[in-house]
Amino acid sequence: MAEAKKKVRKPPEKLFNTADIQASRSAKLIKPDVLAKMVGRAKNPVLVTGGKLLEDEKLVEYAVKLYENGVAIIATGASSRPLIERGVEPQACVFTLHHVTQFLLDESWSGFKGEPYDLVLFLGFEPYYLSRMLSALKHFSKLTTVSIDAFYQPHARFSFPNTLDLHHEILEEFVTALGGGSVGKKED
Amino acid sequence: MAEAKKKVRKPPEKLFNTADIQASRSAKLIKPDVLAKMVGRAKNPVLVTGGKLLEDEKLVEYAVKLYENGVAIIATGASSRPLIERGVEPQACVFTLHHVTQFLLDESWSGFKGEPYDLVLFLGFEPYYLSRMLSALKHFSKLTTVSIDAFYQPHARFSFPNTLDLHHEILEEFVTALGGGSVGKKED
Amino acid sequence: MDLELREGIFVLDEMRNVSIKIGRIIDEEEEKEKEWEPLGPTPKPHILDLRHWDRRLLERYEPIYAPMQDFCNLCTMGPCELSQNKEGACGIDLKTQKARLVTLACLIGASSHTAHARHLVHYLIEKFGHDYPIDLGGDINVEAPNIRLVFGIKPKKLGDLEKVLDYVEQDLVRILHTTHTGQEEDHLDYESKAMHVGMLDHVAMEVADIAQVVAFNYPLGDPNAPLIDIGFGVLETEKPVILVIGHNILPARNIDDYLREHGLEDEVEIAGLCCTAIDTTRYDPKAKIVGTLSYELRAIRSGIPDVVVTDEQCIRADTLRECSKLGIPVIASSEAAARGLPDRTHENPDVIVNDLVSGRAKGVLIRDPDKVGEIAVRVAMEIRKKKGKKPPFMSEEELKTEIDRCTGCMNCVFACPHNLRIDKAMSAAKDGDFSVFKTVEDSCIACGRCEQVCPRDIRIVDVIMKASYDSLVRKTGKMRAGRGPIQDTEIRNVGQPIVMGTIPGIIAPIGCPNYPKARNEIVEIIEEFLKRKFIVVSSGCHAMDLGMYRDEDGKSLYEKYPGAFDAGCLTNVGSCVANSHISGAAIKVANIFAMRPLRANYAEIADYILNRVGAVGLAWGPYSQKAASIATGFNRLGVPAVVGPHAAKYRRAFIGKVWKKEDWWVYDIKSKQRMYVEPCPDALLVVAETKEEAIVQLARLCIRPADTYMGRQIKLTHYIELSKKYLGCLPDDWHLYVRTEADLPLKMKDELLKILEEEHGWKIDWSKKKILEGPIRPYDSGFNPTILEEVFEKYAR
Amino acid sequence: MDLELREGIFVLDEMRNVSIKIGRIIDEEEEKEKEWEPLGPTPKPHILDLRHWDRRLLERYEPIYAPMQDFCNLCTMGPCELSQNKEGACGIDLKTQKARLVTLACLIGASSHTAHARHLVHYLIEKFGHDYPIDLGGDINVEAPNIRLVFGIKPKKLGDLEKVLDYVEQDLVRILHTTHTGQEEDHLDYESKAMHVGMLDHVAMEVADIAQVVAFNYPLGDPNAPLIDIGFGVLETEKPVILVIGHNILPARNIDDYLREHGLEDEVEIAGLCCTAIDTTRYDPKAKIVGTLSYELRAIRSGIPDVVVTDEQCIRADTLRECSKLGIPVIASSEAAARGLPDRTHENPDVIVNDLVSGRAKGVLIRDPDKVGEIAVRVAMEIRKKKGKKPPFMSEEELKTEIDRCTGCMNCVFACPHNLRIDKAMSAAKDGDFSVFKTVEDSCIACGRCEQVCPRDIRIVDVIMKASYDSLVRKTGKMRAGRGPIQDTEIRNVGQPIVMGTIPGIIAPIGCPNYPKARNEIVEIIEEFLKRKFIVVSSGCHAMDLGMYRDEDGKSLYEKYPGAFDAGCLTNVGSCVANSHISGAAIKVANIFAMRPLRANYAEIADYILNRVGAVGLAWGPYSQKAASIATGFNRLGVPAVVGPHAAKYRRAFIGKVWKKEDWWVYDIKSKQRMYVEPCPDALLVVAETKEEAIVQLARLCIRPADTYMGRQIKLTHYIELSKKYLGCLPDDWHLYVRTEADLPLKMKDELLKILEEEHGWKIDWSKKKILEGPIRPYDSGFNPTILEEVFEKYAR
Repeated sequence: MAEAKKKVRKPPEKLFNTADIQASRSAKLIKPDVLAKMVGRAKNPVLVTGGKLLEDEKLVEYAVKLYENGVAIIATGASSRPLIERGVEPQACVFTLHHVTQFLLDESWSGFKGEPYDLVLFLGFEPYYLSRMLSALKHFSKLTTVSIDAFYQPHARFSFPNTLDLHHEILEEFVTALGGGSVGKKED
Repeated sequence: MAEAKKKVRKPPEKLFNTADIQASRSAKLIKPDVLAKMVGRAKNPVLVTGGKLLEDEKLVEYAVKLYENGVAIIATGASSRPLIERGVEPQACVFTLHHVTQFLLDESWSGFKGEPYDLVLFLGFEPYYLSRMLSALKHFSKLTTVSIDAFYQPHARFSFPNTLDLHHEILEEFVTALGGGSVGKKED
Repeated sequence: MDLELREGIFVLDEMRNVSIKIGRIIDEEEEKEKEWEPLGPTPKPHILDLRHWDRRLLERYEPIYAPMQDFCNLCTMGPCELSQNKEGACGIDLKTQKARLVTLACLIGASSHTAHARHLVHYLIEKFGHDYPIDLGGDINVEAPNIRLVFGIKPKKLGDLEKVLDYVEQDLVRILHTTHTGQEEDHLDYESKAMHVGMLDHVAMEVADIAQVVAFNYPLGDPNAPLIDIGFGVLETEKPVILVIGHNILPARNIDDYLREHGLEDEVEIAGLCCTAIDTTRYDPKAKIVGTLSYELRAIRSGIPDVVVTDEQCIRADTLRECSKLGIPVIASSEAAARGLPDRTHENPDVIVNDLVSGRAKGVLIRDPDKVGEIAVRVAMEIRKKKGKKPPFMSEEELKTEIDRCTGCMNCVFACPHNLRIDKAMSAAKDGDFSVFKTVEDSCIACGRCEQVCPRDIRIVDVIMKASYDSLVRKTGKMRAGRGPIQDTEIRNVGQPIVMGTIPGIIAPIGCPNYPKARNEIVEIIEEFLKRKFIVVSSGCHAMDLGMYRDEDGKSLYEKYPGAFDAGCLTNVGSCVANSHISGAAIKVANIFAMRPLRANYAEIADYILNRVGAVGLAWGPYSQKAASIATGFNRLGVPAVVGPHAAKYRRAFIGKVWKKEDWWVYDIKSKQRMYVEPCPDALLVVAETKEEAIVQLARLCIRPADTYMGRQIKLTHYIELSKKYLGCLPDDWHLYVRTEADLPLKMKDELLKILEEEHGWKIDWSKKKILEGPIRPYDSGFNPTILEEVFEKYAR
Repeated sequence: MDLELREGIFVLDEMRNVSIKIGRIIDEEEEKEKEWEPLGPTPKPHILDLRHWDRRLLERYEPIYAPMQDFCNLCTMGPCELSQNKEGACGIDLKTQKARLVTLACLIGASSHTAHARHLVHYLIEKFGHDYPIDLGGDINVEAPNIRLVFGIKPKKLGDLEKVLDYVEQDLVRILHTTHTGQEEDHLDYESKAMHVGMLDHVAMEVADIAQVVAFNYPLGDPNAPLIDIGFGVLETEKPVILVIGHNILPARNIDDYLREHGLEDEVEIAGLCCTAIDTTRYDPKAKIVGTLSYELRAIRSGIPDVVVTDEQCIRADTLRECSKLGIPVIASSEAAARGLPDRTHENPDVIVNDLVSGRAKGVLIRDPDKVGEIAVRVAMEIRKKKGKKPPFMSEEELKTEIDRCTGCMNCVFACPHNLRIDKAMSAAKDGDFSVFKTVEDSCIACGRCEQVCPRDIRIVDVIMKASYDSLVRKTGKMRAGRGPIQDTEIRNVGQPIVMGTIPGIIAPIGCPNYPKARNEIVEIIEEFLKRKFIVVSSGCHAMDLGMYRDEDGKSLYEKYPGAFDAGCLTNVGSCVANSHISGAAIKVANIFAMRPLRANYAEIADYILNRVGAVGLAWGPYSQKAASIATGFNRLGVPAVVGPHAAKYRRAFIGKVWKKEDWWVYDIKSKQRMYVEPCPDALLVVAETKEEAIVQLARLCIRPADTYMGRQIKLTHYIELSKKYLGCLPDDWHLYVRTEADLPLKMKDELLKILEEEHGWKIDWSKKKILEGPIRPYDSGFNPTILEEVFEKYAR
């Protein structure tokens, strides 16, 4: 992997859109191992997946690995097909990220399976679309949101940095780190 | 001075107005000694002074010291009186910061005394007003602008950090550092 | 005796000594009322008159806000940080501020159509007179459903349209007023105002389109309107080429007239971009369409046009700069976009032509559309004569030079609205592999932001275009010319099937061209629904895009599917302003089929549509303020819309919560009860990220509470089939829409009943295959839903 | 025979068989023309009709842009970064984008006044009829200078105002259209449009104000309009208090009427904030004024009001939230700001009163202003009865508790628009020293942003207010009621001295209350000019502020200086919309004194004013979109404005370059030559940072090219004196304004001649004390400048 890093150009440290800005809190950069621990500590973490899974099979793979490590998946309609084909039973398969965000914003919502989510990971979205949804969640909810996408997402609570061509590597690190821990429902 | 620092609360590292933002270049923080060197290297540096000089006599003192070290002064109408009373002969005394900015934006302008300025320092302004003018200069000119005011000015090319109660100290350091060098017109 | 006088001072000759006693002045409304139908409750509604309806919608379809910026800087007390819904110096919070901005965006959009309509009506009245009749032909008796519904009149002549615009303008200004600092403190009140603006927009669009349809003899609701050449390849580059860009036909029409009058129609090409192109082909089917906004920069950069004529809206704000670089003169013709050019309206055309041809003038402003034709044609012909055959826009050597200069800094990637990997394409191209560039071109909207940030000033747009240039300039398609309104007979034919649900829905692809994916995506989506016998009705940029793509047999959708407003047909109503015929069609279903009173009866009709008419808009690439306003107008009328991912940047959408049972209720006029219903449609505006997701959402949003069991069965069948096909699963919520076993898709009945029993705990009588317990409500064929007390009271008496 | 008929269907009784032959229809303009003056070149000008004038101004007064954000996110192709004047996805660059936003801000401002005017005119025509005369009394024959100048009619009755508004609304919508994506690509074209909006704004304001003046019997240009109680201390807190907030008198008037009709005027207090307050006192001098926008939160937090009635504009968007916290019911009365409240317009007042008094309803929306009076009065009285004497808004213990909770985190300092050192004030107060808080209070506009970011939720606004509460609640002043228009006779008296320059200038303090420094600063500035015999004419918030401050003798400026429009007098014309009388006065100088034709002759009049009328606006604390629009309207008319530092956030100003000789030229009608002139006025909109700077800029900007030597001498004297007094020096540019030795201030003549010789190299004949060489141009008493070709050609023939 160290070799792979050498080959790939390091993406610049800037916003996917330099005009996608905010006055307030920007996402903290998070490292895969730290995130893995955070997921491990969460009561009901969930991964929301998006349309890039149709373009990039590796993303499907990583989502499946996360699922196998006990992270529940909300597959937006844009991404459910390949996940289901790999045997994932997503908590939802037809709703859009827009729906999911609207639901997450409602404190009275108890999730698709009767339990509210406390940590929400996002993978595989158009950056500009995800950015808006993370902005909604940042301003109007108290949820902890994490972008594990290839572009840094300023409106998330935590985000991977711009990884671009290194995206698969950082996801690999993440699932590896997660593999050791036990994900899923914890005692209160 | 080390003692003084202990007494005074360190001001937080944020914008004077958290919503005064931009997508592009933010001012680089500059240290007083570095700035002194920069002034020393400049061909025709100038200090523009503002209305806070009427409220804070110390600012007048520092402006005078800069002047005595060879930095020309453009006194905006808001600040000329105390400077003139201290014997400063400003390059201009009646124009507003707004006028001065409009003039600086014009590449064909050769300054109040026949020579264009290459480094422009700003002292003693309402932060929100200075911020707008620095924004104009940032986007529509190639001038090097420096804020030596108490609040960090994001739109300048260089700026002191938020100093607030430590403002006099940093100015002191600046004039001290400058004292050693020779300011004024250099050979090309 | 009817004596109609316009306002003014009248001299009655030879009547000096006659004393005229004026009797009772009959109000015009009163007079017309006799003719058609009684005045409804809300003629010319002002801001708050329909607020009760909006509130009903907004309770259910809660706005979701996705801030673009978390501060406000609209007044000098600011900028104020509003993050986490903080309040600013004026006391406004972030949600309310976002709703205020949405209102402002809708105002800009609606005012565009209104100003366009005003310009047309003013011009046409000057040409054809105040009394020129509004006659859309025998099959279109309900000539102006939006005007009837909102304003409460039946416009008979062009002059009648003026007062409609007076009203629209007055209310737009009233609402613009409300965006001043220190007004609303509740975001729902701004949303209600935005909805009002959207409604007015449809009225203004209708004014604009019926005025031009009747005055310029556009097709009158003709399902067989002619097929038009479309695509970059339609340009005959050996001829002088006039490129018209914008949204207002007047200057283009004058050019077309001039060519015909001078027998030059075969000598000079007139081709258009955006809605001006569409309307020009409605006027003259021989005119050609290059494409949408995303072809503007390409069309100019290609160097093909000999002269560019701009009118208004959606014209790149670097048109003059770009044209000047290539020596292409620009004629600006609109007060809305004078482009900094000198006003030479009243000068001698010879002088102007000379200045433009010689290059002394980069461009001119000609404010009178009737004067544009001669100048544009003469300039095009003379320039062509002078310059001769056009050189290729970029040579292979230039291409190589540009590519070689790339350092891979990736500035372009971060400036690109779609973060396209131009760096990789450059890198591959250096090694002779241009395939990555072809992929990039597929998603490139040619906005040019990449070039703005390139430290080497590489002509990136040109490089991208060059990589696909050969296929680009060969690309041609066919679009059916905008037919204008839907005929009353068509409505009569499909009204019942739509309301019963046996026509599964109306899909309306409308909107702009900034969707990121390949341009054939919209074709794929729409063909799925055409094959499934939905009605498809399109307009504007999407109508163009649908014509751009040919299948293996070389046929575009317009050639494969008939142009009627009927199941499995593809109708193009026309340009942006023709969107009013789509809302009009929904209104006409309620009026003509269901006989609901139309006149000044907005809330009842919208309530009818929401509960019964399975129409859904699709705006796959909406970019403009007009699109925001149009969509909001559809939403107020009870028509949901699925929008592409960029539409998230509109900051606000309307999405209900399917899991909140208490949100989904209606009054049933038949049973005289308030009851819970299935959550359909569950959203009024929702983003889909991929075509797969869009297809499923469209099918889903066609479901309506009033569906008969036959209708529901058909709709559920499509929904479930499409979900399985594109999502690989049964949709999560299908069971919510089941009221009776008769609602279930026939082929899957057993399987689904089993799932209902096992996964959802419903009670099934397996002997009769009947549902005993489970659904939100039982099915009743007389079910007659409304969410309005006033409608309930009116019919439940 | 004149027969005027409105549009409609007419039944002529008993005339069945009479054949009426209608002769030539005389156009209304044609008819009126005979009465007063021929129609000028630009009646009802549309967007581009005055562009040539704007371009002339904009060449000289180059816009300076100070971006607030360097990106655009108005459409979904964005957000686009535009820093360093980059172009966005639509091709727009940063300057053009900023000009577009300025246009949008002006549109919001102008539409506020237009909607306000429309509401008033509609209401008044319903009450008083279409034919109710516009009669402003014998001394005001030029009743509507803005309408005459722009629209080209002489309005005679209320009905005439409707068509003026039709025109204004139509053009506002046209211009709003131009802010759509993809229109102008030249920032100057947007600036021209913004100027058009500003001009329309003055027309709309004039409509609004003359309508209410004539219908409600406000003072008719009365210099001795009554003195009004103003200030926090005017409230008699033992009585029930109704607080009215906003800009539209209608509901407040109804309250006032109700009180009078029921003999309750001495039982119940009606007091207002913002322009509603001003207009209420024009209607009833016994009404009281609490203050400006910056007193809104304080007035509510004080707990004094028993009921709050809001209408529209500049009302805090947390009014309902704030009132509800204290149990104060709110009655919203405007469609522009429904505040999320239930519409109860048509309910039984008894039920509404009961709900509000009991607290069951936090507030109600009553859309009919005529229904507000009863409810507001009854609620106030019953609440008062129920609650008894009001408790102090904050006890000493509460104050201490709040202060003690402060951790000095400084969040508030960075949230405060003026970065006030609340942390230091808190810290001092902990030690019992409240003096820092008093300083803070002096600059606090009570916007409440500090509280939004306080991690401890400290009631910071209350703490600040408490520290000065005793003086605040005792603070009273006197303001002269808004007198409306300037009389023609007054214009006749001062016209010559103004144009000659012997009255050194007209200073017009207008605008909003968010200037950061102590509220008496505006008084200091203005008194300087009153003492120097300038004419001072004020309106709106500044007119209020000028009355708030009393000198040692307890007198306000209004008590010390007469209310005429004359040298050394202080006139208050009224509320925001009365600003039209200030532009009107400038227009009337050109028309009444100089006999320049007025009708539809905008450019010539503006050119006249720019070159001759030394009027300057002062907006020390402009915050709103209305202020942006008003100022831009003044600018187009040739009237410069000095604005406070916050106005830099308007993003754009107009500042000429004194050092660019080639920018400063005129045509001289007398000598028939184009010639260079002194650069005056050198700016149309410029920010001053301190009161000292403002004073000097105001004096400076009063200089005009056409000044006689007497006038110039007087103006230069003031300029130089004020510069010496406040800046400690001769101004840098004084010599530019010297054309002849006769221009020089008498007392300083020798000294100045010497400087001219020594420092500027002028040649002086010391024997005659004459200037031989040096000035930009020689002085000529017949000098007759214009910057318009058409005016030059008209008069130089």
